[in-house]
Amino acid sequence: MNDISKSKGAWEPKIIAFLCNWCSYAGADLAGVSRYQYPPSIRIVRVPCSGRVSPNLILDALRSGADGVLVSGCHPGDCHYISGNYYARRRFALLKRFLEFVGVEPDRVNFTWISASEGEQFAQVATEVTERVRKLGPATHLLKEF
Amino acid sequence: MSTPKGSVLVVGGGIAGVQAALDLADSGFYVHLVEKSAAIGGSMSQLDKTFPTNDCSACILSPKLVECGRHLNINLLTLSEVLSVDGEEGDFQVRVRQNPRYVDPEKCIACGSCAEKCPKKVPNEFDMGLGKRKAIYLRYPQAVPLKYAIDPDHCIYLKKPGRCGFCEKVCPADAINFKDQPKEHLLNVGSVILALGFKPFDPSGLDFTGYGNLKNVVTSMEFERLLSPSGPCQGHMERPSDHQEPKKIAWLQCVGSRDINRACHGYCSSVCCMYAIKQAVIAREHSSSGAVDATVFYMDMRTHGKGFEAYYDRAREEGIKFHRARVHTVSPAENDNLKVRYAGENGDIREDEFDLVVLSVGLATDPQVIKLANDLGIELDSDSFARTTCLRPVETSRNGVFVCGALAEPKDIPQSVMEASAAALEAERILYPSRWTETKEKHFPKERDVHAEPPRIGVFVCSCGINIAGVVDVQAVTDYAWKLPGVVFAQNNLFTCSQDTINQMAETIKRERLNRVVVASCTPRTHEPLFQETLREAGINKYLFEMANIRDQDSWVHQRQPEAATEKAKDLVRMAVAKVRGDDPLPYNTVPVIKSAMVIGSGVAGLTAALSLADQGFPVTLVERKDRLGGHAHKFFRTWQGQEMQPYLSELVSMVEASDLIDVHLGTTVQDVSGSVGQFTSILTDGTEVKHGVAIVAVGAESFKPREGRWNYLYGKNPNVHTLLELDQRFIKDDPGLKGLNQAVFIHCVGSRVPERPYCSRVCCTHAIDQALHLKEMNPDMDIFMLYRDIRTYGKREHLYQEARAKGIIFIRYDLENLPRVSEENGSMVVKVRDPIIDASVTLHPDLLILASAVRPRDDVGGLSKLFKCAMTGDGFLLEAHMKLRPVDFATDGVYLAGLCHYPKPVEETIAQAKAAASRAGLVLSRDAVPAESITAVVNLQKCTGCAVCARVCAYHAVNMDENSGKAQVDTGLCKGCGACVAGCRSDAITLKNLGNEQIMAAVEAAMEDF
Amino acid sequence: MFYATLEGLRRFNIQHKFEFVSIISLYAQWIREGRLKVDSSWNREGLKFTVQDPCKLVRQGLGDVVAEDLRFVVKKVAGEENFVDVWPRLSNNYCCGGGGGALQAGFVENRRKYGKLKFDQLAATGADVVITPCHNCHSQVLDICDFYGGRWKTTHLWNWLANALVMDDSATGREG
Amino acid sequence: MSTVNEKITSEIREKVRELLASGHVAAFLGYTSGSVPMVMQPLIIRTPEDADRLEWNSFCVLNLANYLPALLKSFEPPRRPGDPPPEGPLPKVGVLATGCWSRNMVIQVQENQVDRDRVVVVGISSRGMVDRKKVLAAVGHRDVTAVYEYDHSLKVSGPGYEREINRWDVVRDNCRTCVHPDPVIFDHMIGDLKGERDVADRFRQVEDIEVLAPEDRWSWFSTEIASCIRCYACRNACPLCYCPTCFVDDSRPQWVGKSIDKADTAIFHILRAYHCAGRCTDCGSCESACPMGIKMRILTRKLQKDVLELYGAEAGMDMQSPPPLSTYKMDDPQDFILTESIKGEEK
Amino acid sequence: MQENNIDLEKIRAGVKKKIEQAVPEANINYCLTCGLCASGCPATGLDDMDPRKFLRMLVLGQDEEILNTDWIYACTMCQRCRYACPMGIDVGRIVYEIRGMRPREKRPKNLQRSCDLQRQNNSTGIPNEDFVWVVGDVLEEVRENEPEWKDLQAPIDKKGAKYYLNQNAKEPTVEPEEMVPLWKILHAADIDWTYSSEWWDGANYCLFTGDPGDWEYTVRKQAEVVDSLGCRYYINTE
Repeated sequence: MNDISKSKGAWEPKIIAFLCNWCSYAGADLAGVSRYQYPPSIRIVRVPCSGRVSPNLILDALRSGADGVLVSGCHPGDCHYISGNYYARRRFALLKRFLEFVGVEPDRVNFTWISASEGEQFAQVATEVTERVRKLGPATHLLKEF
Repeated sequence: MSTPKGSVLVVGGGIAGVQAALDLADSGFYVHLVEKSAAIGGSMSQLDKTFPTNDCSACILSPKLVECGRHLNINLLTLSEVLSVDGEEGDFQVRVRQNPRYVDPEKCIACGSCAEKCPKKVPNEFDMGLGKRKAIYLRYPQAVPLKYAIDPDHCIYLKKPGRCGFCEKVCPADAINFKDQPKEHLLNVGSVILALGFKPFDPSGLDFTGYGNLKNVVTSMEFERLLSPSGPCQGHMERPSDHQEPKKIAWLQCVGSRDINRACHGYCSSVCCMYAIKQAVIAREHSSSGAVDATVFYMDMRTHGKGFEAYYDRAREEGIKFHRARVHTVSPAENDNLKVRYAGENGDIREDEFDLVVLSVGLATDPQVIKLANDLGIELDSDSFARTTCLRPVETSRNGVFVCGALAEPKDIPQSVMEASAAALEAERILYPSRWTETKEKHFPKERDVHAEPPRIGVFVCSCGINIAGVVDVQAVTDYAWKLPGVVFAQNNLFTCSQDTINQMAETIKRERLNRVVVASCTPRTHEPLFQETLREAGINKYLFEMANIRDQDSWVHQRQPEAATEKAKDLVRMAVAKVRGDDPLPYNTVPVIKSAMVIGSGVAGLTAALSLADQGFPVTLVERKDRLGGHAHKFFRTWQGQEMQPYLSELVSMVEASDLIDVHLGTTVQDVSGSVGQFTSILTDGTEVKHGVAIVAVGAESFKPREGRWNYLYGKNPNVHTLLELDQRFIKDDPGLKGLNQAVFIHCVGSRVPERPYCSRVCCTHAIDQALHLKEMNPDMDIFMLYRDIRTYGKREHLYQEARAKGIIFIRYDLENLPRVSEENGSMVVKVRDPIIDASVTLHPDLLILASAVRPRDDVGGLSKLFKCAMTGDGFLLEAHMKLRPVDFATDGVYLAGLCHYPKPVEETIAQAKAAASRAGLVLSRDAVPAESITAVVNLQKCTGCAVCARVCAYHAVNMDENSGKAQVDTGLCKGCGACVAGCRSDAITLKNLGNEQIMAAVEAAMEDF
Repeated sequence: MFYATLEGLRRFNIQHKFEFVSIISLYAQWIREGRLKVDSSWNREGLKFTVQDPCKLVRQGLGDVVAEDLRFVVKKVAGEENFVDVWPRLSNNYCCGGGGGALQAGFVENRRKYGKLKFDQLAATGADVVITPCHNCHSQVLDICDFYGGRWKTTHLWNWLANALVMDDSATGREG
Repeated sequence: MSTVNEKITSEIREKVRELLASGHVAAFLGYTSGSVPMVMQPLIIRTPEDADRLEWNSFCVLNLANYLPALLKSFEPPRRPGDPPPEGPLPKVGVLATGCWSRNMVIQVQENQVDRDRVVVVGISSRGMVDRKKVLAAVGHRDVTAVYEYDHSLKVSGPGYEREINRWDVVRDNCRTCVHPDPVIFDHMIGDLKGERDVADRFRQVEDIEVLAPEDRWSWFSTEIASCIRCYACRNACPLCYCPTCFVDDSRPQWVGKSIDKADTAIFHILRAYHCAGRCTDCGSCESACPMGIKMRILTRKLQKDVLELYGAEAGMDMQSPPPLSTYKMDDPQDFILTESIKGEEK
Repeated sequence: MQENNIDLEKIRAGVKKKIEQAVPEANINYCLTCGLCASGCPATGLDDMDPRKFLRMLVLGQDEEILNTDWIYACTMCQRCRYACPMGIDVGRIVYEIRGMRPREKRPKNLQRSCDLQRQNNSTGIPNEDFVWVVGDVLEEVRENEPEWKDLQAPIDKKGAKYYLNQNAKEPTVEPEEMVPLWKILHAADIDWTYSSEWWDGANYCLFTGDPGDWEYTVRKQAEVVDSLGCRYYINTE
């Protein structure tokens, strides 16, 4: 499947987005409610909190064939679970630097804060991330050859 | 009074009535909900979208209606009217007549065969007569109850028995009953809540609007129906004359409002400015090209609610045009178009042509309601709204009878919902000794043990009218779902959340022995609970369920890429199926409730909330940061209706002080909060540890002091420059210095609606005008000038504006490009402002300059919001759980808000909101236990190393290390299911039930399979 | 001017025994009662008629009722299909610009500018005949038609009504 | 005149003999020499008599903390799940600890793998351990039959040659850049504390890679791990890796495949390193243990650098400080957050 | 455009107050400045004025401008503004009052003359005898020339007639034959009607000068005449 999609001229990136239920997922809903349009490249996985997202899951997404990963949580201070995004912020900061260190392009793995009221921002982020990943082309480094 | 009755009559099944009914029924009272039409939902169900969130009205309302319709403790009486109410508070005898439905609701399966065959077409009142329905009909597709009814005025058979009768012949359920008779119910209730709503103003009498003569002039309510997917043109937005999509639309504001000449409605209808902007925004979205040219003609733009001004700003940025001009006459043009002539502020005459003109009609009381109110002995005011007062905002003239929603004054949905909860509170206050005496309990069937079964997954794909089906090929998605592993059933539904589909789903689960269910529709954030309950009713655990969000996150965001959206929908369904396969049945956990409350802040909101709870026997800890009770109200002179604040405040304070149940902590703030709904523990700065089941945040706001910068206007520099509250304090003191003044100038919007504080402070227009009137009373010869941007005396406050003008107070408009200039010349103040009408500079010489400065959020709200894990708006006010339907709840369970920390509001709204918060808090406090999280963390002891990362990162102290085994263990009562522990664990030894790594990975992998 | 008397009686509280009525109402009443018999068959060419609603009679006088009476009479006289209505109309119709003493006051340029709206409105109907049941309206409509180059004929109602009368013996007292 | 290491060895023997003789500890974990030059073996002794078998030199490269939990456990009575913990005080064990090993012990205590009360730490300030592979390289990979260690040089001999090498030249990279040679916890100290070492360019190795272009970094990384045979020696040598089921061995969920797929190998190394984030003391055991000579230490070193840069924390320096990934500050850096960086750009 | 500066030490607004005294329901203050009137008024823009601006100037006390503008004669007092004004403000009435505040000599000459003549009898000033003569003359002519109308009537001062008919002075003055169609219609309908030989004019320009005294006088005279004839209906012909 991947090869086919890659061989096509119109390659479209596929991006897995882990969104926290309370802010970013709601923000993504608001984008819809407000009809902000963005590219259909994002597949959203609803998680309770950005603090639920382990580096393993991010790597797994890349391994499974995602060209990009987006993890988004509540803004600092807004976490529905008090501090989940603070822990996540440390985990992600290290992971992002580390993945870049081993040669994963900086734009592959993205983290954002999007609140429940930021529908427009979500659409912007979805567009921005898609564009960044599109520029990089398909991700192959950590892709598992099944 | 002897023991009161434990039941309440709610009259009117709109959003206010439904909310009041739900609040009461959920806190221990039996409710009779009387609705005159065949289904509940009221006006809100007719709306397409709601402002300022653009939520689909039916979508957000539907779960509440369904809940109401299914509630064990709500007796829904549709097609019914109240005949009489006798007796008194605590013990009313009510006669209700229920008109025949001619369809047996027990038997009707809402299959629609009857309506299909019915030969009689009649104008559909739900569509404002724009479309047709049959003589046997459903009020609307998501109607609750979802039962057909025969309209006796049009049914051929009922008019002439022997003729027609097709419905009876085709009904597969044998549900038609032509012999149905009116029934009279005698109800014995303790209290009555009137939520009779409004009727849109009928502009037929206003010939100059062209309504009734020019086909393409429609009312706003008609336009809602034209926009609505369930409306006469399936949401494709057609204009009446030729069914073409209008490309250029005008909205004319204040039709039937602020008009004492032709409409005889001097009040402002409060909601029309916002709904017009909303309609303009939505019309642009609806249009196939996205290029609707939208123009709003208005007098004052009244975007005074939370998030409204930003919505207005955005609409302007998006290119929606706003002309400050009332239009005399709409004229016909070629091709059934419409010509609108209007005057610029300087008198320039312009003319523009439109495809469609929408009249933003106001809200009025239905003449039938006026009659009912008279029959019930409820006083109405001169505008025919129920008479209430600022200090008793939901009380009618009859004891024990309360009012909420637009019946008391035109208002928007959140305000109606707030009042509904407040009215419920008033009833609870009377009836609390009889809580749980007349209620019934819900029993679900025993759940089937599905552990041993292989997955049998059912997939329900929703069209959501055209919300989804208009973009996504739902049939293709349904066909695709059939092919997924484990799927044994798939089906497409028009509205999956409609009651018939829900019932059908339950049947399907049983029939097909489904043990996992996926619904592909809107967002789980609103609809998951509804579908989960359906699973329970069908006898399987509610956690064997997933949703695929193919609307908010698909069809709505890829409107112009139907193919890609369809592929995405398939992916989302595949992901949900992959995820649901791993779902296990989970236990239904509960948390015992500490039956006491903490109220933070002792302004009018806090005092009211505390008293409202204490009155029902719940202990309250009242925490006040200052060293006296009362908050800002000490500085506040009177309500706009003229009730003086100080005596009222003293009374409140003394009642609180006298209450045995209220424990007051002055000079204290909250330092730390732990726990969650039912079981909070708070530490106060005075060292007290408070255990409480709920909390109400009512910390108020501040008045903006324009000491520096652009809005200074000599404030703090000239002793005769005051803010509104400072002038109030002089009024309270009856300052003799205010007598004999020659000229006063008020400047409105000082620090509001400006780039750094873009919201409207809502209260200042009314407050300033009331002050001007008071000054005028003291000094009849004085000249008073109000320099304003838009006068926002919404609702009945408009009368005050009118009175002010009548008394010669002069209003001069300014805008941000032409600010008033204030200077000091020879020790006296000089104000220069431009009058836009005569285009002249006006020089004023006030000896009193009043700045209607902004209400700004308090800086410490942020800290408090963090303590309670509540969100804040960009403006710095606290953010409720849902702007429309949960206006006093926080997203955090068991925490509520009231008063100015939510948004600037006048005292009547503060009182109503405080009572609403108390009512919502009562939902928890009235119970011994509340449901707790079921999706909790669980430890795999084989994998656990006991390293305690999980315990370290848990914000709820829900994970700790077992002393015996040294391994992690989870206190499910405390666990909120956030998963911080799961992500922190290197050993994969702790996971979330139904949200384990394996399941998430399955979803991720499924997403990638066929992308 | 209807209003001058109507409002004069009212405003100055002038006691009187008579009832103050409009000839237009009476025309309509008499036609409805059969006292006046009219026939539009004369209008074989299909001359299109429209009307001017005099402010003093309609908006300030008897309102939409009399304006509808006016249309009723015109339709009877000229044929239903030959009537073209204006917009705005009835009580909301524009003043012709000749009222209020404008024809006498002497500000001719202003009066004609004022009348431009009326001219455009009437021209838009494409009517051949504009019925002006008021003398001021008549003069002004005549003038603006002339000034702005209109092609219609400006007339009172009575000419057409008299012309369309169907005479029978009982009504006219005419012999044989 | 004896060498420093000889002196240390004799002091160790004396101290351990005393500890065992007094019954203060039931066993002692130290080092002894093996049959192969330059390979020291961890040794557990239980009697005072065996103390003389203990030795100390520059080849004690394996982190003794790695063996400590199992040793402690060996003195616990067998228990089934749910059994109460054994009553009464359990026997103590003694262990040698340099800077990094002691820091690992701190982490083991924080992570409940080691009961501090049952451990008697005999501290040694590390002079830096020698990298056998460097020695071999220095002698051109000829057979080495004997190595004699002076304080500042090594005399390496083999068939037909003998060579003296500057010791510091062949000290392991991790030790050369180590700033914490002193044990952070100890009950007895052999020799003196040396204090923090002043190291310029501590993270030079990491920085050299950081400056590369992404594709060059990937090329470096994939080349470096290309020879990995997934023997997990690195993991096994690491005192931080004690999960009963390592993620590489898990089948539910299966994070990585079991084969030598290059993506799987990459993910193994990434996750292995990441699991050490904020915990790794750069003891070098992993690299020392790798049969293929993969320099995986640089991966953990990178994380060490970032944890220090971002959160000012170094693993195991202090019993009271929580592990950096189990805590947070409100104002932790967040430039990497896209929405924040966009905001930043706008400003 | 010249900078217009209004200094408001104290608002006098004498004109507004005067109007308010005369017409308590004038509601000038109620104006919301919404511009509806301006958009519906054909006189908007004439003399750089419109109804809203006019009200605004009254409110802000621009009395001199108000009293001097000839816009009060551009406004036809048609009340179309009032018809739809949300506040029901009657600009026509206000204009009437202000017209009345103008000294007679400063009012438009012809307009004032029409009223003055009206006060004497009719707006064109033709003597009553002439009117009586013209009616008789025209009637005779019709009877003679049109045999089918030989019984046509045009009674004057017929006591007890059921209908009293007034007559715009224009016809007897300049186009007497224009009176005939109406006589015929009345005849065809078999109506018992009469003219009066006094106060017979159907127009009344005293309404437009702003002088209530003149207006009242003329209407009162008309009413007296009709009542003295004992007619049940007073038909106005326009």
